[in-house]
Amino acid sequence: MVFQEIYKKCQNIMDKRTSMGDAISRYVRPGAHISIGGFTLNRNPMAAVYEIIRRKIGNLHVYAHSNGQGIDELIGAGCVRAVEIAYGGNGRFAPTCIRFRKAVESGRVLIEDYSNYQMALRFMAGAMGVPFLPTISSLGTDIVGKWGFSQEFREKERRLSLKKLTVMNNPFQRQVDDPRKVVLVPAINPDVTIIHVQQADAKGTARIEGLTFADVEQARASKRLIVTCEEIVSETILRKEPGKNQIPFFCVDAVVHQPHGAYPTACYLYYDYDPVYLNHYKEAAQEDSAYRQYLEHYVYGVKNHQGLLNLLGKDRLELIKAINPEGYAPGLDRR
Amino acid sequence: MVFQEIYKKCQNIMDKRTSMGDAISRYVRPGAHISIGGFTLNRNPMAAVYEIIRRKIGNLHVYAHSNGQGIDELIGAGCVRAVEIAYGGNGRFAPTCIRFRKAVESGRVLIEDYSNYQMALRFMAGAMGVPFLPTISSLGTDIVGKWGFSQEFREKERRLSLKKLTVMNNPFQRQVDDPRKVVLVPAINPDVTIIHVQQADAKGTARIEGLTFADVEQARASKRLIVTCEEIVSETILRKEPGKNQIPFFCVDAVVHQPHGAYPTACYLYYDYDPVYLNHYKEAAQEDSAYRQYLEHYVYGVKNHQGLLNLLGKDRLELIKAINPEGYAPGLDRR
Amino acid sequence: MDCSLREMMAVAAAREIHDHDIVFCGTGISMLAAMAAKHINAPNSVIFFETGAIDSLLEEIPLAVADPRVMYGTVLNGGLADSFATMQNRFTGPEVVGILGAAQIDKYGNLNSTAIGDYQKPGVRFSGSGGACDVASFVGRTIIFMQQVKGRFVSRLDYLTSPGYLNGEGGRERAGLRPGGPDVVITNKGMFRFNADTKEMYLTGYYNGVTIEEILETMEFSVDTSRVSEVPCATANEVRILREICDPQGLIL
Amino acid sequence: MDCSLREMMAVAAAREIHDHDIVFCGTGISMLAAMAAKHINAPNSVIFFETGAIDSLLEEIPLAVADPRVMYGTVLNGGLADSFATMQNRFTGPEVVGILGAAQIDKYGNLNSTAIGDYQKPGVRFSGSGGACDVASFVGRTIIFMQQVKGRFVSRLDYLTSPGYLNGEGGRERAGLRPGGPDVVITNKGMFRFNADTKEMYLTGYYNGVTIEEILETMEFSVDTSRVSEVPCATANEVRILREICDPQGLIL
Repeated sequence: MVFQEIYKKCQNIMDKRTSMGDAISRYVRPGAHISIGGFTLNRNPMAAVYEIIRRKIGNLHVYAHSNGQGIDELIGAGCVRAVEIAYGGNGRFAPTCIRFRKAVESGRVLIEDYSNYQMALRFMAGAMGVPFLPTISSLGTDIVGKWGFSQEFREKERRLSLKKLTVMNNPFQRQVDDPRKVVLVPAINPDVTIIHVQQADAKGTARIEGLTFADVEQARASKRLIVTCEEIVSETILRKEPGKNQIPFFCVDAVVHQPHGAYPTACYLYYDYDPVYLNHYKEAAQEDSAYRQYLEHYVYGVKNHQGLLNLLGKDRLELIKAINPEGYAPGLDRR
Repeated sequence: MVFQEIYKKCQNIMDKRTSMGDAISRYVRPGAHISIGGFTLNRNPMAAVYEIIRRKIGNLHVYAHSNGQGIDELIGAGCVRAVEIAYGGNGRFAPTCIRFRKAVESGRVLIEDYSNYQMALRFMAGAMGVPFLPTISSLGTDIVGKWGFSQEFREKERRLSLKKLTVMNNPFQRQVDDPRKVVLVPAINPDVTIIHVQQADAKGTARIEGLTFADVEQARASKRLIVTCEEIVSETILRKEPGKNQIPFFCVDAVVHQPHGAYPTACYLYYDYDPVYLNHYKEAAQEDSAYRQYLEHYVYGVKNHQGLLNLLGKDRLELIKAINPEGYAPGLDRR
Repeated sequence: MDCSLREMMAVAAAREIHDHDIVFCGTGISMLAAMAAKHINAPNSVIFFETGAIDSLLEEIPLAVADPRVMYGTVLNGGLADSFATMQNRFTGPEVVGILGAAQIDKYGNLNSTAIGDYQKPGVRFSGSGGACDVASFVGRTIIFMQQVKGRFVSRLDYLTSPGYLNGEGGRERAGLRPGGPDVVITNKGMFRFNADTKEMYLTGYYNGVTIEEILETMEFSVDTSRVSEVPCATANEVRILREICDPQGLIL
Repeated sequence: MDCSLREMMAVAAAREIHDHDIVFCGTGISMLAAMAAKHINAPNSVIFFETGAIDSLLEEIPLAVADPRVMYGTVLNGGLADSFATMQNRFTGPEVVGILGAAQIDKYGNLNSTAIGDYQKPGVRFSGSGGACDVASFVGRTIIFMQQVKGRFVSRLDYLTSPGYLNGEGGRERAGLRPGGPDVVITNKGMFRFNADTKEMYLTGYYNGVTIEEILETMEFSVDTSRVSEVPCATANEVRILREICDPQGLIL
């Protein structure tokens, strides 16, 4: 019991709770290299994304696997200069994300393509502190053969490797069925990663319920880490089931208590994605002036994420409330 | 609910429960390349280890990180021809495992040294299906410079790579503080891995409580997998908290229900290690004839693991019974 | 039994899934096919998602592979790294069947889901690989969904996102990939397979009411039609399973 | 305060741990030092183990890094791969201080915990690296425990298991390692540090009652003694913490 005394004493010193505005303005600088957690329509740190948009932080270099909604909104609002990405889609709501597509087709955003596993490996390499990880994925494809960023851009951007990837022979090949070659994909170490989780304590230890996607690798690869969460819970609660926690406090720089922080994407056990919002977004995204209106009304037009939630009203949130044990809203009208 | 019906129907077809004897005789053949789970005095699959010894399965090639008790007993009983290992110790009970030490000093066992992380990476590479993984660990040391296995042995053993490891330049180096070089360590794909877990269902889905060590990587790297467990639980229970499971059923070949299957090592939440047994082992191990007596009495002298437990008596097991939430036996006399 | 061509596609794909297969599936019709297979012919097949969910209960059809509906009642909830490692793994990978879709396909079953036109300045940009390139690189065999319309079956892909047989016989091996490769291509009009030796696509089936000619005229390359026959119609039971059990809300169908 | 030399070692090491350090520790006295530091001078330090346990409650002293006592009340229970990745990580690694022991050390702080004699046919075989080589390769600084007896401070290691400064100034960088390296060597008689430029070991302290000569006569190489002074004795509070709080059963002391 004596050690528990110490742990209690330490809690106040290491309190990292802060407001969304402070966290974003402090760690997400114009031109920063960033990554966000979540996957397509799930657990994107949307409150943080909207705050970045409201603050008009631009020239971002974004590392993404299949982040879907969050990436499309950042691109749509003009915050992104370059993106390294595996998938610019959002499930049934957008086989190809619309603002992403427009930005790439018009050349407004530079793009470098990888596969989902390659992006996961690149974050994992960053988290592990190694310069690359190997895979046999993409041998013989244009992911290896065609590079998106110009050599000039890579040379100017000091934090990028000069090569998109490289292919090497397997130095250990012995058996016929051993891989003959592997693709090495370079590590990513973003300036800042933002993830949204179900629970965190004031010091930053974080618990993700359900699938973790690549959040853990993204978090650990990053120089700075902002954790936004549905609930702040006591350290004691998290220490009771340590097997359910993924991020230790010493990796975390800021903790933001942000209920519905993933809205309009889902947060397992808390709320479902909002089909009404996503369908409205999809329609607005088709056309520049409608999209400007969308931004004015839902993002610039509110002071913060609570402002957006107020705008929508309680009934909208009630509809997507998760039921347990399912963790989503059964029977929700998702057309 | 309709899908739950199907899952129920499938359960009988995929029942992989079997006896320890059948599992070991079927999958652990003389000369096999094997690995066991656990770490030093914790969650070694000791019932399986003793069964291998009783069946006098020899010439094993063992891949180990810091498996401690299990490896020392396999070596002591003469089952092991070669070992690739990071650490032949067992905490305070044996800074260097005694039978391991004797076997290496006398040349009875061939040895190749790696670090703990390198062994973990080698299993991880095997699990990931890549021929190697990189690390900056061991650059400039004799782990890179001195090789244990002769080139002749490597050439004869078709399943080994011809190189212990290899050093390469970082093809992505850009910044001054990027690693200049990395060590590539070759993947391991054992013929069979044996792990002991707290809970599994009849199809093989397994749940490890507490630290997983490298069990998950070892399990997934292996061609065959034997899971021994304290308890067989229903699939429904495991599906209620999927985040707590580590091994999916399709990776598992045999499930053995074996209470106290890690004894005399610990099994978190179930029982502590037995200091009396480990101290007795330590003394017996010092001297060949005492060690033969130990083997005769505790291993060959009993029919199976339950036989060993009967020999010890219920009081011994009562002393090491874990109390929750601690998960071990508080106040246990461990001198 | 009367059914839409889209339903017929799902049924045709479901029939290609064997019992005990581990089925990688994406969003939409591939998910529907995998769900249907569990009820029709492969009750012991395992549905798993690149997001890390294994053997989800799927009480409602997910609208994305990250839909919270894939997380409920699984045997394991991992992450991207786990799920792709399972496919790249030399023991489990060959047991996986991947279901993929794309914007373009060539005669060796290579897929483009990245861009039409110049990659640097694309006329049309698509989502990109996602996990498709990984799956196509790793697994034992793939089932490919395509729309049978002009511009899809092309003589040369604008971008090779996911490997089929690359440049034909021995192509995968030369590139360093595992054997694997596409097993069947299922469209809204018929089905194609690949010659065992040349790895070239051939027409194996057309749906009831479809002519071989209307299939061929959508394609830029020629295919052997000597082994073609009509695909058996969806049975009443198959259609019932699709409509009543898998997608009662009609979200995908 | 009267205390054993072993207790003095633990106290000397505890004093080297800074608040907010992440402390990697092994079995035995290194664990004791890390526990003591949390009570003496570094309440916000984090004790973590290669087995994957982070910030364990440690209500009883573990007898191995895999002891179930390290699992209770942690903030996170991972595995080997996680814990070493945390140390190799370029952001967290430099914040880690590793506590290591060995059978032999040379003047540049390189360690041997593998074998005495010919590696292929060793006179004495030890446990091998375990995680020691990894820690020594990765972390910001290490604290090394050694026994001050003959045969331990050698001019040439029989086997270099864990890197110190390798062959001196710039040695780590030439080999491709991070800066890092040994900060202090703590023995049962005194303490050593390393010259900022040459990276050679020098004697910095001796315990009360120990002479410089009896330290030097155990060593095969010479060290600078111009900066040496007596190490302040363990205080009553430090000894109380060791005996009453950290190891009341006397399992390590």
